[in-house]
Amino acid sequence: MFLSSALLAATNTPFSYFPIVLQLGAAVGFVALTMLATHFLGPKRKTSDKLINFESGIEQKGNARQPVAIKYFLTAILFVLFDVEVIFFYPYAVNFRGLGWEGFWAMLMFVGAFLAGFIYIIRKGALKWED
Amino acid sequence: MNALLSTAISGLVLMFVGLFVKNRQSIKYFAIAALLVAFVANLFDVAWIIHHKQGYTAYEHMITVSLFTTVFNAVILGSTLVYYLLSGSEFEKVGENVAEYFALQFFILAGIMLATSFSNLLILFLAIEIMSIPQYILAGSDKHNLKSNEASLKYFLMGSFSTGILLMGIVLIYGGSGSFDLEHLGIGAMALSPLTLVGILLMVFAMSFKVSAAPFHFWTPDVYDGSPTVFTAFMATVVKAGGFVAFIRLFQIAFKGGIVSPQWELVLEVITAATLIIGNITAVYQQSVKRMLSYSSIAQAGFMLFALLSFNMRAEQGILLYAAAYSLATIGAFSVLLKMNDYTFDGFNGLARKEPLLAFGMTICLFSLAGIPLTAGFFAKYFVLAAAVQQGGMLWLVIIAIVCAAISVYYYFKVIIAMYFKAGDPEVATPSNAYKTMLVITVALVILLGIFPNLLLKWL
Amino acid sequence: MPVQYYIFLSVALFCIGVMGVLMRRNAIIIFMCVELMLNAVNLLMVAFSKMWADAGHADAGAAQIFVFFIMVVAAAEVAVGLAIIVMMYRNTHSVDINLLNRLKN
Amino acid sequence: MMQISFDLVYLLDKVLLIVGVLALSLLVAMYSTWGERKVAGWIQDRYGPNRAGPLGILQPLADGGKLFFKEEIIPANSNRFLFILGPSLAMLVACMTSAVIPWGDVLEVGGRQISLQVADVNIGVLYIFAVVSLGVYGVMLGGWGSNNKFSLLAALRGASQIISYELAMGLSLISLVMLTGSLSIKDIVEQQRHGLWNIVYQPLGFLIFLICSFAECTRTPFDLTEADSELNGGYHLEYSSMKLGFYLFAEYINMFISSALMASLYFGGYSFPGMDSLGLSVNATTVLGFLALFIKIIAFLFFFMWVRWTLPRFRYDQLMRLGWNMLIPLALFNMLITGGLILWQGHGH
Amino acid sequence: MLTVLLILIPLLAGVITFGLKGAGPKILALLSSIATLGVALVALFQFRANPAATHVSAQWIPQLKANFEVGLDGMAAMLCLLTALAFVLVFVSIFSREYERSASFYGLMLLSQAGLTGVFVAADAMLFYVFWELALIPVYFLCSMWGGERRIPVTFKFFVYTFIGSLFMLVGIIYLYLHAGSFGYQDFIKGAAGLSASDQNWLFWLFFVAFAIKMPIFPLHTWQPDTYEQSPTPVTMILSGVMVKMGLFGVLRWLLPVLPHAAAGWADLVMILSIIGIVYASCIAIVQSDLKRMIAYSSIAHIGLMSAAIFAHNETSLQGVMVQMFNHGINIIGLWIIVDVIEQRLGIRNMKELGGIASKAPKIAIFLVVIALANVALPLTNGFIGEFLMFSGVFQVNVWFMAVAGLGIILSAVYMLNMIQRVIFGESNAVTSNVTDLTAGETFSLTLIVLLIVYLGVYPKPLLELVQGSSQAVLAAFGR
Repeated sequence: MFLSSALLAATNTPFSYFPIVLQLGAAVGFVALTMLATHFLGPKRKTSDKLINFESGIEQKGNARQPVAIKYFLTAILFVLFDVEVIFFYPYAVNFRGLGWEGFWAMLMFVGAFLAGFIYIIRKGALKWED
Repeated sequence: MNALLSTAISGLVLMFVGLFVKNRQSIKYFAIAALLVAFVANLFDVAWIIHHKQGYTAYEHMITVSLFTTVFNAVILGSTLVYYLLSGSEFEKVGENVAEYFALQFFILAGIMLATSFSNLLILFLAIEIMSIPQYILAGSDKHNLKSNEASLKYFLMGSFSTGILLMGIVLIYGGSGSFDLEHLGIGAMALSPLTLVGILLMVFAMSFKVSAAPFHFWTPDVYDGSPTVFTAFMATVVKAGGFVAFIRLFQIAFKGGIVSPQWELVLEVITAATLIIGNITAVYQQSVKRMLSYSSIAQAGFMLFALLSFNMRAEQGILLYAAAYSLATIGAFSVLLKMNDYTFDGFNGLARKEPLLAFGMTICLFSLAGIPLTAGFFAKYFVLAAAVQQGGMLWLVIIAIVCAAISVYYYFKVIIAMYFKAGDPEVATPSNAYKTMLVITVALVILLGIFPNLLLKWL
Repeated sequence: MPVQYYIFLSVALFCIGVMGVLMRRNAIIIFMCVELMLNAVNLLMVAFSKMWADAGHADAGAAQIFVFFIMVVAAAEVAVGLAIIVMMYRNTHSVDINLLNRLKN
Repeated sequence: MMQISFDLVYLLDKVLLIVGVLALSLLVAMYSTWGERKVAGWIQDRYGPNRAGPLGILQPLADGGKLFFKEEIIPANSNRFLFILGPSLAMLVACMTSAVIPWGDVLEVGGRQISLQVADVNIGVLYIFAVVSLGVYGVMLGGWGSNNKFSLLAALRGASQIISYELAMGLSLISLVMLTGSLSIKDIVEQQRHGLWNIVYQPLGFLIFLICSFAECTRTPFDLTEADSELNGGYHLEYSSMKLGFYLFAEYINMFISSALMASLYFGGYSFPGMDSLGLSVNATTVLGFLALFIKIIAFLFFFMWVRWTLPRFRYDQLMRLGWNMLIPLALFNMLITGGLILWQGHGH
Repeated sequence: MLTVLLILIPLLAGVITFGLKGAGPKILALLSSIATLGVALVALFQFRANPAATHVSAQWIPQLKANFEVGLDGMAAMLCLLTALAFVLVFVSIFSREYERSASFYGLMLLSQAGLTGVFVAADAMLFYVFWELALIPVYFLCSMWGGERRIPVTFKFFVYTFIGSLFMLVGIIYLYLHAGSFGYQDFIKGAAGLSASDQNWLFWLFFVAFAIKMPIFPLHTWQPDTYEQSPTPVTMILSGVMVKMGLFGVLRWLLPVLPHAAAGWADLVMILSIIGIVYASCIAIVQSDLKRMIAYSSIAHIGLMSAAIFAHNETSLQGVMVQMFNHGINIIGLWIIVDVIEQRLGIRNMKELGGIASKAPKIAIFLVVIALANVALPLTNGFIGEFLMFSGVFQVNVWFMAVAGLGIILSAVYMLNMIQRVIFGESNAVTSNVTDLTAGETFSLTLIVLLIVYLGVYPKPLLELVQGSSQAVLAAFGR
């Protein structure tokens, strides 16, 4: 085996993720097992009425997969952008004592840009859900 | 660098201006003012460099500003100024977000400023992306027009694809050399690792994509044709010139000389020849002037590639002049096109009788594109060809270029023939006096540069 | 692990991406393939960074910074690209790029 | 040979720990459902479950068993694969988050130190974010796969809500990271063990994090994804049997993990005041620590429930406005203040 | 300074003309052309007195070492005079006519005059090239806008031919420039001398193609008859009277002295081509029934002879060419004026439908006969001396060349006399009986031309003296 204890004890080698892989295996096993179990355990008396989608008891109309409000896409897009900006803060946060005031001012500029974009989208009404 | 900061901040400010100012006319004036500020800021840089007789580096050697950089920036900003003055009013016909359009263009300008001064591959990547991403948006800004949507999507997919290739090139070069810094790449001196070689090739391809050189040009006509015309004018001129400078900077500084040059020079020569031939021949068959101009922009790219192949002072002068001449002329031609209702050649029939000034302006611009003497385009072509002849070993390419220049006369003159020699009643928007004045100034600039290219070159 | 493994892996990923872009017809899938290409580059970037750091290069960290920038730019591209695809979808109810040949005529 | 056996022991440790943690999660989740109903009963002045076993203690088992034996219905119009994948993913994600939470300090068995943390990775906080953000797929796939209008709408709402609050959550944690200088949760807990709890330094950050946790778990008052009155049950409208169970369980497990996380990040985790001055053995301290953590978790769980039966549901626009227009700027502000103060105090802590 | 004025007057007048209305353009054009003629005459005398005084040099593009350098020598002075004279003749003879969009018409005419003059005076290759194109573009527009029915494709062909030619020349110029270090004429000669024989050989063709297209020389002549036919006649006069001289001038100024060895090496080939052209064009001219086309082909034949004489490169032939450049210009303009008159009056130019003009319009008849005879180089007309010199020059090189070229003279007599007979004499028909005689302006122009024909025919010495220096300068390059 190549898993020496020194490696396993360290927190910054690929091997420190090994237990996570183990846990993933366990979780997948659990989920799959349960899914199979419920599949075989439950009764199966399917009728076509039972298999149509629920629409509060009225006839089903059309397909559910229609274009939805653009707001949701907008939220997704904004999330992608801002999340990446947030991710940028993390390395800074970890090292920020070392970077001192200089780093702080630099980050302040970054926050400024972040806020500029933020204020812009708010003013632009990208986050208005009332209408 | 001043101009870089100035354009970037102006772009941000413009976004906010759009929130508070509803009068589109004043947004335009604001943009023009911001551009002037950037221009002046750039002049300070020029003055600084001339005074100290040397360039400078900034941001931890991320960018290097030289005289060429700043003069080129001046050309870019100047062309944009002309573009705003000529076509700035057309923005509001595309959609309601006028301020955003201006802001996006300012970001593109900031990208170009980076592209002219990068000295690190990271900045190259950023510059190219900052130039490209706003263009995807501008291409699709006519939201309800399917063609515009399509142009945008196509541009986006192709653009991001080429970005991927560019990045792979960068990372392979990094793998081979251990640095992103152009001057520390040292590829010329080092033994060539296969990583580096593949990297350079990938970068050639990616950059060819960006400047729409054949055979990576196929997206160009569709994108240029589909985009709102007023933005096509911008992407086909200023942005393209910016891309070229990045291309040239990259290959002249990083990959020049040593054992590596022959590896990519042949590839580039073939690309150049293909670009010239395909661009010109296909342009001949176009029925729409807008599409013809798109193909012609490919053809012109072929000429600009000459500057890339020949590393000498003349090539620098050539690309500078070419960028100015080509941008001015194309911007002028597009501004006339914008007044037209029908973009086909037949749509121009009889324009000379109805709007003699428009026809005259268009003619001079087309002359310049075709490289007829006494217009700026002539000396532009002259300089790049002379650079190639001086470099030597590329005479076959020069001959191809000459033949292609002759072919180009055919399709450019088709417009002139339609305007002057054919009868018709074209549908054309009545140009305002301000526009007419500006067109005359543009034409005057084209001719002035055609007679005294020195006005521009003396700065180098 | 030798750096070659990483090179092989990311070149393979990259090629899968390229082939996907060239062969698939669905705009979203093409787009995902592009992202795959970018991430292949990211992977290689980090691998090379480690390689040069082991070789004693002073600024080997630059590649890791580069990865951050690629991520940001990719995010920006995602934002713009999604917007474009949504816009397209709303007008045509399709994301098949074979429909994109109106301009040819 | 020594080497291998040694490592096999390590492996055994980990496997046992993982099984333990998973079992604990499930158990807590199960009994949370019971607890919830009890709390509801208490707050609303009624009994709550009291038939199965004393105090209805066997009720969760009965519920769970029932779900296994219900018919599994997959609507004909749905996308079968996605339909099954949705709840599986939700459950999987819920099970994965616990991997980086330190459940206690080390145990000493046979001269070996066994950490009560499955994996002490140096990016623990980021790991949590990465895994939690996968949770949105469970919601989205379920809603989309069902091909039901209510489900889809609920899923979209849910996804928007989760990703929106993730931003604020991420931002609020940055100030914490600035304070601790580490992303490892174990480190963060250890720092609190030797100093004051982070809640003292980061009250605002904690508040934001707390609110976001509610939103992330789609708990009332942010449970718009399943708003019964308008969406007939939300994204899992079409689900039945254990697949529905998974969604419900996942929610409670998330609640449990959120509580554990909040306890670890802001309330000292397994540490408690005076922990090191008791003079007990390592193992005893660890067990006590674990109990302390568990008490904190229970307290948070109770808080979750308390809120549920107290506050009304937000309107969707209010929800989004709170997330974007309030929490994000607040978190940024908190971050700047924290950074400024720390630097002003001259790198002190 | 006078040399600059020669270019500047038409240039400025041309630009101003675009903005004028009504009769303004016409008048301004005439005045400016007369003024230019005056300046040309003064410049001629200045050149006779002090050649160096005609040189003007100013910095233009220092990066390229391209200067605005102009100056006169005998040949240039003569050709400037011809240009100035030609425009006066044209403007006078069409003065009574109304052109649609006359501002553009006269403006473009004047611009092309500036370009033509510039070509003749330029002593800097870049400048030469620029003027070369400047002369072309206005003519292109003139032909395309005011020409005949097929004008658009025909003129475009003309334009593309010449443009391609000049692009080749441009490559040549670039190449030479890189070796010479500047665009100056003298530097070019020096720079080219250092080139290898093979370089000189292909450079020769780069230049020669451009000039040959302009002249035109067989087989590059195909644009010419169509263009002459379709162009408005005033433009045809300029084209055939002056513009073809650009090609000849180019060879004499920029090809022979710069690349003498290559020129000597290729001389035989060029002469053969030229002579084929003579015979070919003459034969076709005989069978033409369209007046314009016939004259166009006759022009090809004449130019062929001149080109052959140039490449004979001995003093006799060169002097003959230079003199003939002037005389041919005068004669052919005269011919065109008359053709134009006939076409304007009768609306036809098919010789089969013409006839009997002499009885109705004696003045036309007289002028036509005199000019036609000058064109076939009858002794005592101006055409004679040039052709005589050229023949003797060619004879010195190769007697067979001369013999075949001599055939051209005979053939030209055939078609010219044929034309006179068909147009002037014979029965008048329904159309030709309506012919009216010349207007005052036309009479003036034609009288002037006839006077020159006779004067230079009887007393060619001033012309010969004028070009002597130029021909010697060319010969000097060959070491003779």
